[in-house]
Amino acid sequence: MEEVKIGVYVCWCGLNIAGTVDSEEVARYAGTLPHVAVARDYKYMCSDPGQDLIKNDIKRLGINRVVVASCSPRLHEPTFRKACRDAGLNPYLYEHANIREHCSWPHATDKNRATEKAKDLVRAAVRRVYYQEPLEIKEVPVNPNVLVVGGGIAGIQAALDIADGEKKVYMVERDASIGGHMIQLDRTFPTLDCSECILTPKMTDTGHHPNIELMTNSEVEEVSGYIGNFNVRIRKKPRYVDVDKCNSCGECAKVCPVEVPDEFEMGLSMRKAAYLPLPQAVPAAFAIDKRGTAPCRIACPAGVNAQGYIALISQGKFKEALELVRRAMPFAGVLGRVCTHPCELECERGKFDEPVSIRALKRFIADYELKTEREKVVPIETTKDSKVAVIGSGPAGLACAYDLIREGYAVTVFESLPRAGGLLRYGIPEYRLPKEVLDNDISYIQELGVEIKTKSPVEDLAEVFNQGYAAIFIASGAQGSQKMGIPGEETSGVIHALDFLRMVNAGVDIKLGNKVVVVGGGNAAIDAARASLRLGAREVTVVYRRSRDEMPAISSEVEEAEHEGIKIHFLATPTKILSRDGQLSAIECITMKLGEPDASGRRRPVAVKGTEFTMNVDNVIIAIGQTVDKTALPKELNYTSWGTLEVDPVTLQTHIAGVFAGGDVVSGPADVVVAVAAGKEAAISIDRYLRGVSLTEERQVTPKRVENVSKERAQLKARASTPLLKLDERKGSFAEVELSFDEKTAIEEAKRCLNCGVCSECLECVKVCEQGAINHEMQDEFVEVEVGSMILATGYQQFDPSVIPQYGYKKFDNVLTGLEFERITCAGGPTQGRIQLKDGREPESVAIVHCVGSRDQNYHEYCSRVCCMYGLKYAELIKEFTKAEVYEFYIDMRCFGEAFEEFYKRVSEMGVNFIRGKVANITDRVMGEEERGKLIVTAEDTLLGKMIRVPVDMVILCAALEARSDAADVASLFTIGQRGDGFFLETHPKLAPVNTPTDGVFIAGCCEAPRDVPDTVAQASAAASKALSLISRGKVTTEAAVSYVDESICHGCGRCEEICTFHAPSIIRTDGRLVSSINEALCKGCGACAVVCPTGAAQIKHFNMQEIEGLVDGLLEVHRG
Amino acid sequence: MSLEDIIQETKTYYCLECGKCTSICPVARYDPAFSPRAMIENALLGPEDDLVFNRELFSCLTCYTCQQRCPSDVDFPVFVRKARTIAQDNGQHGICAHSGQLQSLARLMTSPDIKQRRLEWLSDKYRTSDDSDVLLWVGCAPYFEAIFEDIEFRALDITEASLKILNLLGIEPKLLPDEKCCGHDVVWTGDVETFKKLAEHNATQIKESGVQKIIFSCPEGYRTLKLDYPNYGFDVGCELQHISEFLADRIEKGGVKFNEVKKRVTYQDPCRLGRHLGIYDAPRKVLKSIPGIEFVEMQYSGWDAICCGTSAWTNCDSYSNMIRAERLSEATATKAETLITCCPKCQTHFRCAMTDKGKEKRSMPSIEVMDLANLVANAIEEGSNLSK
Amino acid sequence: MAEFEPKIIVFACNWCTYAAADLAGTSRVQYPPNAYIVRMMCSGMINPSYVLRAFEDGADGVIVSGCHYTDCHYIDGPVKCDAMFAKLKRLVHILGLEDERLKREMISTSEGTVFARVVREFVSELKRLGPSPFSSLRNSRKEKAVA
Amino acid sequence: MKTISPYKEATDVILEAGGEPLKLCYQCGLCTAVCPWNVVRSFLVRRIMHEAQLGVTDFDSEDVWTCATCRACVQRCPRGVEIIDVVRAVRRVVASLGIGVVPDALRISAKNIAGVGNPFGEAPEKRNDWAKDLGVKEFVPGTEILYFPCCVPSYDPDVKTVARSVATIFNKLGVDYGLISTEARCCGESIRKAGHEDTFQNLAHNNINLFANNDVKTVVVSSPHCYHTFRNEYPELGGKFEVIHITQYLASLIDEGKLKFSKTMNKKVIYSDPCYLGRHNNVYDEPRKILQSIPGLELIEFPDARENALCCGGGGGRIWMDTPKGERFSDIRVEQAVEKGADIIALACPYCFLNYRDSVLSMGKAETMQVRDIAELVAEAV
Repeated sequence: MEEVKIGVYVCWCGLNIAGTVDSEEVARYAGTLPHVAVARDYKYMCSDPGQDLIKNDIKRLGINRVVVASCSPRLHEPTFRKACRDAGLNPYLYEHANIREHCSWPHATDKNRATEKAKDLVRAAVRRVYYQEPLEIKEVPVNPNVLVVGGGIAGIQAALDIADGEKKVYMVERDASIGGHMIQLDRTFPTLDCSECILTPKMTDTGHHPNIELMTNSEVEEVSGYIGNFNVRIRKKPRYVDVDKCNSCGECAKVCPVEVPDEFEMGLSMRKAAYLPLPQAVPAAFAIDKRGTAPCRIACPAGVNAQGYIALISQGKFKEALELVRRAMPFAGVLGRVCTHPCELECERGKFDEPVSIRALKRFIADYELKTEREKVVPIETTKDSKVAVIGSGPAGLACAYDLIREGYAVTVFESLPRAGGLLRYGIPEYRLPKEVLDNDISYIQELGVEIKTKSPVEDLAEVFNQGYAAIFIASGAQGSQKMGIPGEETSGVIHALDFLRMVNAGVDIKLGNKVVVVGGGNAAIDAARASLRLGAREVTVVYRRSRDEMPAISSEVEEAEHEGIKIHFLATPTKILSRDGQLSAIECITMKLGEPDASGRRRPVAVKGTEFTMNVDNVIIAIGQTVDKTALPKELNYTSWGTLEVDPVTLQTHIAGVFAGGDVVSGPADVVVAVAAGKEAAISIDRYLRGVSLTEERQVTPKRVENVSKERAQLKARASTPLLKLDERKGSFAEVELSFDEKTAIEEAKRCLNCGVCSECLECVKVCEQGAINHEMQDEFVEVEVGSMILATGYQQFDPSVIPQYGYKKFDNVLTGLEFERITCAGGPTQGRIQLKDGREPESVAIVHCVGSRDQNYHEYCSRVCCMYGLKYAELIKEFTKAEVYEFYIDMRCFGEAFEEFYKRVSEMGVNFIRGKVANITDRVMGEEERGKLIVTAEDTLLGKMIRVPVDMVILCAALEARSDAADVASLFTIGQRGDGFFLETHPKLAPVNTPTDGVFIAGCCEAPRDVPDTVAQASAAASKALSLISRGKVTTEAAVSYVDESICHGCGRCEEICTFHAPSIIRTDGRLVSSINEALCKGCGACAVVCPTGAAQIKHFNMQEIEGLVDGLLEVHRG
Repeated sequence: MSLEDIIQETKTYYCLECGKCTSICPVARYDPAFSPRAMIENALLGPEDDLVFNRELFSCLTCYTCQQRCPSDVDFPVFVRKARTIAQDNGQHGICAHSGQLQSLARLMTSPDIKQRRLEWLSDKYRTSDDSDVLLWVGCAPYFEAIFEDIEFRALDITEASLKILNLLGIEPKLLPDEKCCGHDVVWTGDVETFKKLAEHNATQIKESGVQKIIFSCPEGYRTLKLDYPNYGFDVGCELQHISEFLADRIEKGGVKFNEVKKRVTYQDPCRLGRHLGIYDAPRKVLKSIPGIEFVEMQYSGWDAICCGTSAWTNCDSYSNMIRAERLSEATATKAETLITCCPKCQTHFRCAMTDKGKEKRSMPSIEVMDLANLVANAIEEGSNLSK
Repeated sequence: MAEFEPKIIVFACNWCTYAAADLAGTSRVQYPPNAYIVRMMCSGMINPSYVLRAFEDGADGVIVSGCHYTDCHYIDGPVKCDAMFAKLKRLVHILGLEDERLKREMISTSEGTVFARVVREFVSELKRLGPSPFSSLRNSRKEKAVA
Repeated sequence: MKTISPYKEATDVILEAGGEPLKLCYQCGLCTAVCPWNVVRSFLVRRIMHEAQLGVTDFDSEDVWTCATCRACVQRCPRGVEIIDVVRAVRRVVASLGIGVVPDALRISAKNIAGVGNPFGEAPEKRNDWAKDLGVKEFVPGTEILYFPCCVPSYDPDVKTVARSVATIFNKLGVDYGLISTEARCCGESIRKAGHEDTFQNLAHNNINLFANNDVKTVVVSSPHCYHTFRNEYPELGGKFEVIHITQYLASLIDEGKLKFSKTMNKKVIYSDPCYLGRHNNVYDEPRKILQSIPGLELIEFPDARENALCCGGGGGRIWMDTPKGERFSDIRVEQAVEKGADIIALACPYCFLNYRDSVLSMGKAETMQVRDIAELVAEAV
């Protein structure tokens, strides 16, 4: 290594240094230090002659290390480094001693010690420079594309500036339209020009600019890379409207049945789920607001879109509603009556007051059709050439047939009994499910083209295939009855529920005795009991072995049964059936108690010894369950241990290809809706099977359940209950007990729906959209873009004043936030610009409260900067358009901008009252007459030194601008910092206001701090020019003082990788050894890695251990070999 | 001292250039650039700088494997150690692991004016006595404790365990409040100046304390006081014993009772205890006398044992990590649950290696590492025979 | 004999504390010249060994200072510094150094006066404490000094 | 034209007490506006702060003694000014440097406290007489809990019931507790706020030593004022023991299921948050929890409750000074309670107890409106 020759240059800085520090003496001393070849002092080292001293010495004396002792390196280090470079010396062989800011100035009072300290500093610098090494300055190319995040005024301005500079811009906006907060504003202070008028043109430019690729409904997912070379992954959320096709005619919104608060109008008015984000929306296209699938719809086994048809009912569109039900399944009338409605259990409204009567509403639209005569259905012509056979015409079979025929298959249903419907017809008594209703649902299916062959049992599947059917669905139900296996079960007078109900429904005339005991707790038991009553039995008792909670029957049914006088004997089970001379006489039961829960989760009943008791009876009806009747089924099939058909749980295919089975025959006795679901599942399998595609692949599509449904606007309203047939009219008659809603009730009830998913997917909009622009199937889409720089303009959010309870926001109608008032004064707003109270009156007095959430350490310590001015603006407008008195409650008036003070003056001239004092309370607790009906604002008028109570009609809270709640996520996504208040941190508050620690990422607008429009625009342009200058430079030099790893010492422990915030180090394998390697482009040179490195392999260039320890030794005048 | 003197002192000139040293050297096995033989050749043929400015000078583990194999009994480790002194005088400090903190600590301790707070961990759980004639050497444990928390290593556990053992065996030892670093690491990195100061301080302290016997839980301290202090003319003038030797004796005498410990363990011979001082049997004897302990040897054990891969807080590069990896996989190969050692350093290095961070999947085997003292302290039964 | 003048090393991050010291200077706030500032890029860059080195070299007190948590130029340097400092503090405690001699500060760009105050107070505190227990080391080194 | 106060050192003391935050006051007047006094008469807190900032405090003004230290202002101050500390400092100056006048009523109580360790001038050795017939043991090292009733329940015949109720409950539940010997003195919280710092220091040290010597680990107190000073002020003086307010303790017993209620009282009860339990120490839920778990009791709330609760007027030494009729906060509260249709005003502070009791009496509401400490209600219901 060449001999080290250090040149030391001590500056006087006029008298700034020399006035205190004896620069000559320092220079002289420096000359005595080891390796110092030359030491000079000079009046102004930073002047050209000063710099020339250095250059010449480098050239002539071969100086190869330079120390300058002058002002702070933060000021002139770059200057002298450049000097070195100009003279051909590597700028990193330079050390700076700060003898002005750190010595002459703060120690002006002690010249001697100041001089001594200066010597120490110089000595240290000399020691350090000795160890310095030349560093190579690297350059990387810059990708000319720019990403702008946020479509508010800041983003728009920045994007346009760059795009006009002929550079490509990707703009990512989270909402459906750009415009941000500014487009919500009515007018902008102090000139009062309307912000729509000035912003809209910019928005349209942005939308149409050839160099701007606008991505609305989009969010940045992932950022990688470094300055000049970023890779950005963007998620485009579906708009469900094709922006290019939509001509914003608005038909979709007209027919849309769902109303939600309009965010753009600050919730002061409502909008539809299909909506135009704002009148001047860019892109000028409607959007559909989907927040996920409603829980009711997810809960429905048959996947009926409950929210959808309820929404339509609420609009009086009953036919359309029924259509929507039938998109899922054909049994509106049936399930509208007998469904166990799992949807209602999940209904979000239930968490607020009571669930919506979903089932009854479905029934209503079905009945409505019956009432109003449905016109004949046009049969579906078969488009597929394979035929399908369905065995059994119960809910499962018909549901399957229904789906298949709509797929274009020819379907034949084989039914062994004389009429179609299975259990629906033969299991459920008329008073619950009138035959006409069932017939209507079935005839609908038949009219579509499904052929139903009754009285045609199927013994042999091969036979069916031979008839040319390509696939078979077996849904023959569970016809057999479960035996109790107790003595006397065969006695005459004992009958099984299914047989009993079959006879009842077939109209067979049955004679029952007076006393009937029904055994069991399911729907069949209740049906049998209530039927017996109608057949004349006097005393009907249901015996159930568990308690009411475990009872499987529909609870409303149970209640009705009891209501009709049926007794239910819980926790008892028959032990034997007694008969006198062959005639059934009594039944002996034993009391049970509940033990441990069994497999089904229900607590298993156990008999209590010696608690037998007997009841005299004439008939016993046993309803303890149904079984699959194998004798009625084709031979070829396999069975489970439960005696049900064995099928693949997902595809429902039996062990025979092309033969599927579902419904009770597979599941054992279950709800109708479950059977329907099975039928639909089978239809999917059969279709896949016949098309020859995999039965399983991506079959389960689980819809995303909507999260946190807002109940803010819901009013308590009890659930409408269906009218019931009078008790005395029920005796001996099978007339239907539950009756239908009238139209008014139905609509009212439907209006209770919270529209959880917002868009209900009723698809009315699709019908009316002539452009065919709407597509409800749209999915998330991901795009990757490469950019060289990024501008964050993510804006702010308004502070929520309701966290200050004393101000009564959300409690009092007429306490408004600034943005709300903006909408009120806006001609296009909910009140067409008329300043009015909630009740429509014009306010007689208005209070404007400053610093709400600002300048208050309990909320935000900072000043929000715009409130004083917009407060004045409101006063202006109120004065201009109303006769109201206006009171401005302020702490300090801050009117610093151009024409601000003049505006203040103008408003004062209008006779606005200014009260200096922070408002304590806003209350409706009045004292005395003049306060009645007003809101009272209390504060101290600090100038009068008096407490005052000001009664007003309206209060406007100048709420703080605060960092967006997700600012932290954004910050970490782009690895930039945040201030304590959450706003993004700039590199330097004065000299680098739009830069961030991550080079190539710039910030503009209110995401950096609260500011008004002009400042925002200025800052946006600043950010744009930063990006442009980066682009026009075309390349960037990366930080040279970065960390490096001495591979020969490193053992790849990965501690550096773990601690680095910028992901610069990574562990790699080179010739079999694990070592860390630094991506210099990512490294910021913060040095954290070197601190945690156990081996000393990781070091920071220009800050390595030798240099620093040398410096320390030097400062303390310690010498080491 | 010049290189010439060193050559004389360590009989380097007897070197036959046979290369046994290099072939057996654990470092050389991985690091192609490292060769004891070559170094000696350099030293003999000069120039001096080739040796002194050779970074590899600080890669030697001074594990004594080579010396044992050397047909002409060249004391390479001592040769290296002295050569390092010359290097130091020439401003070559080698690569200090942990950014030289530990060397720094040693130097700081040489200040006569400090009042250490090295015994704050001592709780009334333990019995000590100032007029005891047995001294328990605490060593650098308190400092390691502070430095190595992030690798979950509590060096003081070992000290406390040793103290517990002594107590249970009826000894209330003395602990020196102003004991200082024994100087092992500085002397082996060639900083003799610092070493002398420390040695002098400790020697006087010990003399003044008037103890008859010092018990070590740290082989390095043991070695340093036993061999290096006298070499540099500091005599501590009393019996020195490693805790394992002490235990072995007591077990010999009988009466030490152990509870059963169901464990399959293997044992790492620390270089200092093993090759430096030839103590191989004592620890094994202790292990075997604990009921339930199933003792298995590693492939290389006793005088063949492989070093834990680094020493005296110098070079800890990837080769040194490979040595550790190799040793640990030997240990795991024995199917032992626990790797027993009786040197805090071995434990530090093994644990460090096993807590390596980073995304890349590492091939570092993992096994519980435990000091003999801890194992014994847990096993030894209250009220074991207290009779001498 | 002259009054004891403690020597102080301040490890200061470039962006906040160093700048604060500059500010103190430019606004001519006076403080005793006992403190020497070592400019680090980030308080997270300060290696414990530097501090130990300073004490070896006979510093009577050391201040480790950087940005407040929220305005770190490297986002989370102060947090890393805290971790290092906690460890270091334990170490020097065992060594027998008076806790007062090692300080952790957070001084931001705008807090020039704070910087001056901290130094002033530290100097008087150290005068009270007298020379560091390690100062003798320094002298021994100075003797060894080779110019 | 006001001249800067001649008492430089005095005003410095105040600035010092206010510390940095006082300098931060930007005169927004929120303190005045939230101050309960301004419901009944004008009291410009903001001005006192400003005077303190400028060192022009008017030591003769009666305003020096007005503040009831209810903390409503501190709680909402946008600049975090510790207003109470400033007021305390002003009073300290008057009391110690003898500038201005200390109100007579206060001077007497102060004398008593300094002399015999209680504001009533009662004999110290009578301190535990309230418990005579209850078989309460004296606290000895090892006893789990020290019950410290506060001077008022200890001496005031009408308020004794509060302490006695606690004893009854503890006896019923077999709590291991005791009373400290009669060397105990007033906790000193209020007299300190009234500016008598030295007195406070003496009391505190006396109690701290007494507790320490008896190896006291846990103290249960009836007064939020004792609670406050024990918890937040004694530690600095070396008093290290756990402090629990009786409502917290009872609430925890309810949680553990140890405290159960047999008796139902079908009454509407309204709870008044004591400033020193609520705003000063953020205890709001435990008292309510207790009341809600007493069968039959229906808990209703004042229009201003919890953080916004209206002070009874007894804090900061006000309890010893007389407040003219028409300016008594407790009167307003009683009115509100009546409007709300409450039968009982439930309290958790002896000072509140005194004030509310006087209010109902002077307002002739004693028949219709009960004033009860929560402990009393509990004792009655167990």
